[in-house]
Amino acid sequence: MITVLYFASIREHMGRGEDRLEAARDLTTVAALIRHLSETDSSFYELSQNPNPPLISVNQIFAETSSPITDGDEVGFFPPMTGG
Amino acid sequence: MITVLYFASIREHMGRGEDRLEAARDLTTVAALIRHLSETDSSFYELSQNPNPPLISVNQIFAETSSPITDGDEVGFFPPMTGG
Amino acid sequence: MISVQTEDFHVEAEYTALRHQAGDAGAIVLFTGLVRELYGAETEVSDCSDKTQRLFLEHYPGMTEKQLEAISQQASRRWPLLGVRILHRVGVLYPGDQIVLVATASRHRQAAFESADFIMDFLKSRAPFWKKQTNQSESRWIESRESDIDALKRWQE
Amino acid sequence: MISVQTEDFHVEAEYTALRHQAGDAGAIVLFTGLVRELYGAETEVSDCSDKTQRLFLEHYPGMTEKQLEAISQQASRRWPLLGVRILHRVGVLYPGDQIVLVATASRHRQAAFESADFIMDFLKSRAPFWKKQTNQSESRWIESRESDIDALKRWQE
Repeated sequence: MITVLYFASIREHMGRGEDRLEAARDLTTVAALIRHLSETDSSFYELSQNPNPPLISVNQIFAETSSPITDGDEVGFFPPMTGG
Repeated sequence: MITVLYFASIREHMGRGEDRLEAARDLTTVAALIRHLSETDSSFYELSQNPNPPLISVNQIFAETSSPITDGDEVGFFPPMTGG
Repeated sequence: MISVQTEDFHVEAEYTALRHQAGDAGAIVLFTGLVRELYGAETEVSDCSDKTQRLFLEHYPGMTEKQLEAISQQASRRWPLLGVRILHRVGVLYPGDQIVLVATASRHRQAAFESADFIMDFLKSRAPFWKKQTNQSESRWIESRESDIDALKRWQE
Repeated sequence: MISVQTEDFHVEAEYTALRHQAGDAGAIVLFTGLVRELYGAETEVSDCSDKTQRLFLEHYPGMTEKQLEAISQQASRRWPLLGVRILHRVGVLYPGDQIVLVATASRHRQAAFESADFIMDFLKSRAPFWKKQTNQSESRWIESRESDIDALKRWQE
């Protein structure tokens, strides 16, 4: 199982905060996950077409599209941060 | 009357915090005051020979030896400051 | 120490705790961030309808604490600190409310000033918090400021 | 606001007063300086007999207030500040005691950080205060630090 979390404006755009996906043999990188979500979800497809794509975390650490993922991982998608 | 104030290590060196001098026609600059005090007071003479001479204020504003002084002025002599 | 909480905080309590923890500190720098009525109004001239009525602060529980801890440790490696405190509020806040507190203690003032400044810069752009502002007419997510991203560059050697 | 006093101060009271005075401030930076046990011990390794037993803070009444006011006004010309507070204690102080408080409020954090830092640098070398340290064996006037004089140069354009 891979847990996908959405935050802030991206959570609102997706209309939900979380997706859970069965781990699959071809879901080995963030890029593959993005491809999979874009194919199966039109809201996610729109996100992925944005000139400023979401920031990414894997297991609560900043990640890149090339970062590997594996069964049990938690992947976050979120806009630039505005704390403080 | 010219009021001369000494602070901190300079006050201790002079053994007093204050001198009052009659204003005189030739006491028109800080340099003249320093010359006068050096001639009349051996402790002040020692100060004036120090490679790091005291800092100077006239009427509570930082001054130079060339700064003018006049009757009623308050002249301060003190070491480098160590506040904060 | 790191805290993420909905409750307000007391500057004196945080200051006193740090002061006692910090041993022979000579300098404490304490920063607080407050909710402003006017956001993004860099020009000081702004439509009154743009006044903040409330702010909603969302975060990524778990990752936030990890990031704040990492920022705190980075600061402690870079400066000889005797204490670090980071406290960030989340949830609904109103104009004038306290949002964030960063406090650092050191023997000398320069380390305390620089490290608090550094922590705030990293916190702004590196900790997963997002602000949504509600004014009279709408609610919208506040966009990150270019100047906050630029601020990070100051710390790169 | 400027104060020179023998009494201790309360960080919360000073912070709250500034916060209310400062209108739509988004950032408050508060600095406090504390009496250390070890002075001038830049190396962290120091003879224990050198421990401060007490500190005597002398100043030039009248000139001190003038200088602090001038420093405060300089800071306000240089940064868009919504409030400035400078409070300095004089008289006899003991290790751990609070000596000085500087607090600044601004819309954005950078102005608050920089101006508090600036005020402390100018205060250290430009306000007529002198510290005399008493340890186990002697009393001596603390010498000004080279680094404090160098610190001033940062602010010259």
